[in-house]
Amino acid sequence: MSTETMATRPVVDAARIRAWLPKYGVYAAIVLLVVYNIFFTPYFATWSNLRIQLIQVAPIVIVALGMALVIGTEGIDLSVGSVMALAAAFIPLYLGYGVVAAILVALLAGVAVGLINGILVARVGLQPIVATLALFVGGRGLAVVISEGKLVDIRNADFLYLGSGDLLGIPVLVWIAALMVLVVGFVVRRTVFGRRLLAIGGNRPAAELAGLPVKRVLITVYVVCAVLASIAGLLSVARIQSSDASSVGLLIELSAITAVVVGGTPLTGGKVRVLGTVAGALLMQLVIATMIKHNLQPSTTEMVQAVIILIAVYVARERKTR
Amino acid sequence: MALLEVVDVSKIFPGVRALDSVSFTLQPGEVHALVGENGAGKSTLIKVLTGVYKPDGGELRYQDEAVQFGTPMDAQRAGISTIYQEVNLVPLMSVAQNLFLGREPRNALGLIDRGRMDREAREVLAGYGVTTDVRRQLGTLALGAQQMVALARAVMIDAKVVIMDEPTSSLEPREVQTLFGVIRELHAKGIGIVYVSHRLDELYEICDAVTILRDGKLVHTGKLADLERIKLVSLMLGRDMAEVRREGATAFSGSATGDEQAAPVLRVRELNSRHKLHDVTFDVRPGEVVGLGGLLGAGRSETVKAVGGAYHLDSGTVEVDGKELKKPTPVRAVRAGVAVQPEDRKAEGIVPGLSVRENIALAVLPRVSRGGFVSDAKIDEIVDKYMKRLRIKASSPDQAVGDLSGGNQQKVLLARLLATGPKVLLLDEPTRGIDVGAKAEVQSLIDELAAEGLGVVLVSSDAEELIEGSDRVVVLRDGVVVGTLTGAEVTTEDLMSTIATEAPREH
Amino acid sequence: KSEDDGTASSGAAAPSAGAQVVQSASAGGPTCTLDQYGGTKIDLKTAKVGFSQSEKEANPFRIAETQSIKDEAAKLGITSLTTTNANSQFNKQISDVEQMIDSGVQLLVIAPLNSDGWDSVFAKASAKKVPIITIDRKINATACKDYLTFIGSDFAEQGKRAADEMAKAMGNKGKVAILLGSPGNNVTTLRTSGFKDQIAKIAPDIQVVFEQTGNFSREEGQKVTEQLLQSNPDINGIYGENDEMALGAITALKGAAKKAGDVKVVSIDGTKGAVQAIVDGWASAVIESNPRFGPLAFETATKFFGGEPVGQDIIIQDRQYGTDNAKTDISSAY
Amino acid sequence: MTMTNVSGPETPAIVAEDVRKAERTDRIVGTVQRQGALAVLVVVVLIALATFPNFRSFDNAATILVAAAPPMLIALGMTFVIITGGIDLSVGSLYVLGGVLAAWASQYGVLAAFLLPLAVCGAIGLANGVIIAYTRMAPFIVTLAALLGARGLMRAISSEGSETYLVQSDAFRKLGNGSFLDIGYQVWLVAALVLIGIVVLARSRFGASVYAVGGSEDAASLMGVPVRRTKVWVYVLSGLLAGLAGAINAAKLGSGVTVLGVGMELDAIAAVVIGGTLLTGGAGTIAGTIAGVLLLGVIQNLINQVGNLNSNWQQVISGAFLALVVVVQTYLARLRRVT
Ligand SMILES: Nc1ncnc2c1ncn2[C@@H]1O[C@H](COP(=O)(O)OP(=O)(O)OP(=O)(O)O)[C@@H](O)[C@H]1O
Ligand SMILES: Nc1ncnc2c1ncn2[C@@H]1O[C@H](COP(=O)(O)OP(=O)(O)OP(=O)(O)O)[C@@H](O)[C@H]1O
Ligand SMILES: O[C@@H]1[C@H](O)[C@H](O)CO[C@H]1O
Ligand SMILES: [Mg+2]
Ligand SMILES: [Mg+2]
Repeated sequence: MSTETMATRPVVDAARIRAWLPKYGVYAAIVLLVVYNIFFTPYFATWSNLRIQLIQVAPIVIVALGMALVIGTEGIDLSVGSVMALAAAFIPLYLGYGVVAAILVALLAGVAVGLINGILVARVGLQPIVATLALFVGGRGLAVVISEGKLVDIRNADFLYLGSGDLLGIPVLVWIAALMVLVVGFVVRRTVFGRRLLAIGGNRPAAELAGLPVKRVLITVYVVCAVLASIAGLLSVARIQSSDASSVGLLIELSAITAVVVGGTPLTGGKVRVLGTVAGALLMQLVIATMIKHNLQPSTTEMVQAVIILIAVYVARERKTR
Repeated sequence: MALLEVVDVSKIFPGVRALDSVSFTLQPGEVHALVGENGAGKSTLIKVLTGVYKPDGGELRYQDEAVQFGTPMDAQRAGISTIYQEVNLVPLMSVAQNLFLGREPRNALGLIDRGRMDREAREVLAGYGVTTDVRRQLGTLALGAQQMVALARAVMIDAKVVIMDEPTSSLEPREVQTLFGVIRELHAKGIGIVYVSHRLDELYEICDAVTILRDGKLVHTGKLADLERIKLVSLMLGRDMAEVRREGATAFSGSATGDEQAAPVLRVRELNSRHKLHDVTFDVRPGEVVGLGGLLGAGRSETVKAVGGAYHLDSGTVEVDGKELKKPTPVRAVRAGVAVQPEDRKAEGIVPGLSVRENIALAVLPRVSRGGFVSDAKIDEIVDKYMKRLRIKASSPDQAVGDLSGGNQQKVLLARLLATGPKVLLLDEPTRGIDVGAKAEVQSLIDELAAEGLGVVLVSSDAEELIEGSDRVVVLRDGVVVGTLTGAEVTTEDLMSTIATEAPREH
Repeated sequence: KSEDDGTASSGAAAPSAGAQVVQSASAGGPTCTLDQYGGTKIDLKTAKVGFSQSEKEANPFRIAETQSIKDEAAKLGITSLTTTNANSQFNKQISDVEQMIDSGVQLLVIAPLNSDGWDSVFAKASAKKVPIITIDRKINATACKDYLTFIGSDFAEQGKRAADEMAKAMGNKGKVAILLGSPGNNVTTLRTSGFKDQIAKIAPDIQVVFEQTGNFSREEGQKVTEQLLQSNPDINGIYGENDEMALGAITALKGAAKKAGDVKVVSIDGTKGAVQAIVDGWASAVIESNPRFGPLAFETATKFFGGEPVGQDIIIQDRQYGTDNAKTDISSAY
Repeated sequence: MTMTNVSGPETPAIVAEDVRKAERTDRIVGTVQRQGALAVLVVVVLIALATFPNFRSFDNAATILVAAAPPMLIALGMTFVIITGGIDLSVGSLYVLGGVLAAWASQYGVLAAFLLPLAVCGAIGLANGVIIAYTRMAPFIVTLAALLGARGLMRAISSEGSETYLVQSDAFRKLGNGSFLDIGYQVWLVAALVLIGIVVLARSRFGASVYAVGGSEDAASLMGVPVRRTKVWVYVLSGLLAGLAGAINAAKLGSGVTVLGVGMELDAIAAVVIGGTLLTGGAGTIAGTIAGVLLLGVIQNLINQVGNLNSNWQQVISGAFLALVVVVQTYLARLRRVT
């Protein structure tokens, strides 16, 4: 824990590393992993490999962005996987009315879930984890009921373009995720909404007394998170070229929370690290990819992930003086 | 033989030397006053004595032996019992459980004997005038009663030392008398008592010895009876006695600035809130500083918050500049020109993780933005203006507010309020917990603002500050306005007598 | 054998197209009778029957399986059929089945999620002498004692046939990857060993370079294949232990800009989608695993309650789809 | 401990009339809040008894109880953790790990079949507790890592889940399927542990510490409660109970099934919350948790009774119940604060 005993070595170094690690540790870990792979994993340093990693991580990144915003308000959203399932369930039902209609309905499902979560949190005053647990449990059930549990193949080429098309040589999916990163990054840094969100997470009573529209901001945050999740849901459908409400986004809430936290956003709110979140998601994705490429099995992957999470959160933890 | 002794202890917090080689000795059977201004280091010293903090230097001796308490439990086991400044009990647990936590009576099976525990709790508490159902959640008790539970808990164990950090700050006068009764009994038993309080009368009533801290340093220790009051104050403040006599203890100019003829900028009418406020009514004219006086628990904070739309009212109206504030919420209040500085800066004021800039701009974001996007240029303009005007000391506007000193935090908070361009400013304990220099600055700022035509409501537990700072003082007791001091009546004596007059209880 | 069933499943155009046929080989195996098993004669029509489905019905295999049971029961005039779905939660399947036993079912048809872990169900069922027919996946226990009989495919044989087709498609050499089914059941185990053993035997120049689980799910099949194609761009064949994973793999192949036939895909189940993939040139062969258990299950039960001996292991014949017959036979896919 | 007998001078009572009335309302509302899940459970069961003939059988009740036994143990541990203001996401993984270990160890006898899972899962709980108590890392994250780690460990010892160890000891198997008075042994075991849990939580110093730590960590530590030790112990307890739940389930199933337990932590949390325990810590009861677990079990049972109702409705209805119960509790709690 303490490096005080290393008095003989220049203390500055230890202190500097201590200040540096929490902020940039996750990027350093990515670099390490990439370097390892470049040397030890055949065909790793290829454009097509990068492409696949980005495609696979895109839905998680999108969900994690919303999660980061929610966590920034000192909340948490367990229902994101269920939102993805709901979005997935609606797509085949409404694709007959056109791609736009189907997407709109899927997004509306997100808005609805977000409103319920937001109202339960902001107005009823439930703890976020409890409020969103209800829809975590019930939302997927509803999605499966709506889709009658069936996997439906999607053949609408326009819609599939979202999941498998390219634009300027880069997958549409990745463009969309990148766009979301930019938008969310911009929102957090540059908008009234972003500042308010951070203030609420940093000190809710203070934000209330300062006259901020706390409830409205909170509800909006949950809606944004759910809408991002429904975007991830419909993109997943487009990518897998089929809608399976029972499996899409299963356990993604844990992956998203992991990405956010590994990326240096504290669960205690008041801070959102957008790029860190992307890096957190990417790190976990690279771990999985590395394992699979070396034909290592899930047992190893999971244990390595556990260790990485612990280290990441340990170095980034808020040090209290008490 | 000294009972408890610290020699040259230091304690450093990031940015603050809270204790700077302080020594302190407590004799058996002595009631030892520990005094000093807010932030002088009293609570820190106590926490060092009781194993909450490890000192960064110095030695702790108990009954002539060097000791080191790892945890409060160790200190407690050794016979040092403490009532901390903030009531430190568990609100969700029952009164009896709080009283006995960690030393519950147990039956033959080693299980807690609930019946006996409740019975004993009832008996013990009755001795302190608390006759409530001891199975009730502690949090549902009045603050004073909670403090009595904490006291009973501290005294119940076989203590040799009892430390009390501002035990009377949430007690009613009769509860204070109960407390003094307890202290005298302890004293008679030869138990050493460390007593922290800002109330001089109390100190002179029950203490034998005194130790004065200022800015973490020991400035005086000795018999209390040998120390003149005015000398004590000047030692505490670190100012020349003559100066204290001449100028008063504060930086207020003392000249009234309000225009007697002007229409009130704030009209508060018959605020009612169950158990807390009863028909609270008063006016504030532009340029006037209206003090809210009263003891702790009088309802001053509630009044201030209610005006700011942050406290639930059963009835009553608030008018700003002649317009009624309908269905008040903080959002509407801010919009109407009401700015409230809450009492608890840390919990309700600053957002510690955000920068100075963002904290200052927080309440005016819509004004410094277009279409939801904030404009840095506009923010910089405001931030710059107020950082200069309030002389906020920060390494840069991007420094996190949580890293600033208390005084600067308070100034940032004031900057945020002023940035909203308020018509009325309500300040609840604006100088609590900030150092002397910052305190003076804040006080003269209040004067300046009033001079510029703002209506100011000032709440302060510091009687001198209230008296010297206010043009008029509205005195509250138990949520009722019991009097208003104007003109020449604005004196400490009048304040005290108004607070002390027995008013008929209406609720 | 009944010829006139099969109106059941979604895809069965010709009535007889999809019906299960028992392998003649298994006819000679050990049998079980009502006397041996214990219990009483009952009329199936008025009997309470319970069917426990294991997995969510996202997989056409599961849809066809459940539908076949329901349709056949309706056809036979069985009025009291209870069906449950455990949504892939094993403990839920156990309590689903136990609850059906409590409610007095007289025949249980179970599509088990896991091959082990049925002790408590057996204890309960045997106390009440409720015969259990397990379909599709086998339970590791004693036939005619713990349960009545197993109806299903010869999974090792399926793996072996898949290996034959794979070897043929790959020209007996190259690198192959296996997308494993979900762990813990005999289907996955046998389809893996059957395939590997046969490859080793007939095509030693084919190397199995990669094995990862895709949990019988399309999405996971796709994800794993995407990684596989990056780390092993020279892969020549992908063996999917079910069609869903293979379809996911094909999506991945398309995404990696492979052309149809670049990588040979062989899988097991016989879903419409997979057979269509053969027609489209993306897959080389599909070994059927016929999920239409209804007719055979109830026929077996009828015989059993009628006092006739029934086989302890009723192994069905599975057809096979290849480039030669995919187009014409797609109607018998489900 | 002796008491310094100090009594203050005679002072008038601080308590006024309306406060007495408030006290009574407070107690009633508090009871409803605490026993809400029980009340809902009773209502649901009564309706079910009237509506579904199959629900009425003794066997059905016994089946519900046996099926609820492992989740109950897990929720029991979770209740302790949540009352301290923590959370334990690793229990689902520890449950499946415990089952696999028990089945494997049963070749060395009944004792081994219990001891091995208890030792391993207890150790992982200990690791959780120590990290949480001494580094102040968020319980959510620490136990999330443990969720992954423990599942990885389970896969590692079972050839990625494809190897299922069979229970080798008849005595151990008997524990899983035998019964006393027609009620499964597990139910008796769980009942006994629940009773012990209730007594420990309500009547032991450790229990008092658990409430104190969750109620106010700072106050607890100033009052001399061993905060860290208490935290460590609740996670050890949670790990032990999850491992034990896995073991008794393995005894029942006769094997160390590897495909279990995904999402079980959230079910347990849901049950605890429905049972009236505050996720913020400091308040809650085991009786409530038991009612919460049974309520979820009964809902599942009833959905099956409603003939061929899509089993996915179970999720929908459970989610709705969760929301309903929690919202009502929140309003009651608010009512309480106002009085
Ligand atoms: N945990 C802490 N971290 C950082 N600084 C602290 C901490 N506790 C106290 N301080 C600082 O140490 C100094 C002494 O504080 P302390 O609470 O001991 O003062 P005090 O004399 O008790 O004041 P008061 O009369 O307001 O209670 C102050 O500047 C305070 O801000
Ligand atoms: N957290 C609390 N819990 C219970 N009662 C409280 C609490 N805070 C205040 N009270 C009670 O509310 C009443 C009014 O308190 P309030 O804080 O408004 O007093 P005040 O006049 O503002 O005093 P101060 O100068 O300390 O701010 C008192 O009876 C007090 O005991
Ligand atoms: O045999 C079947 C199928 O191949 C199916 O796709 C999944 O479950 C297995 O049991
Ligand atoms: Mg203090
Ligand atoms: Mg106040």
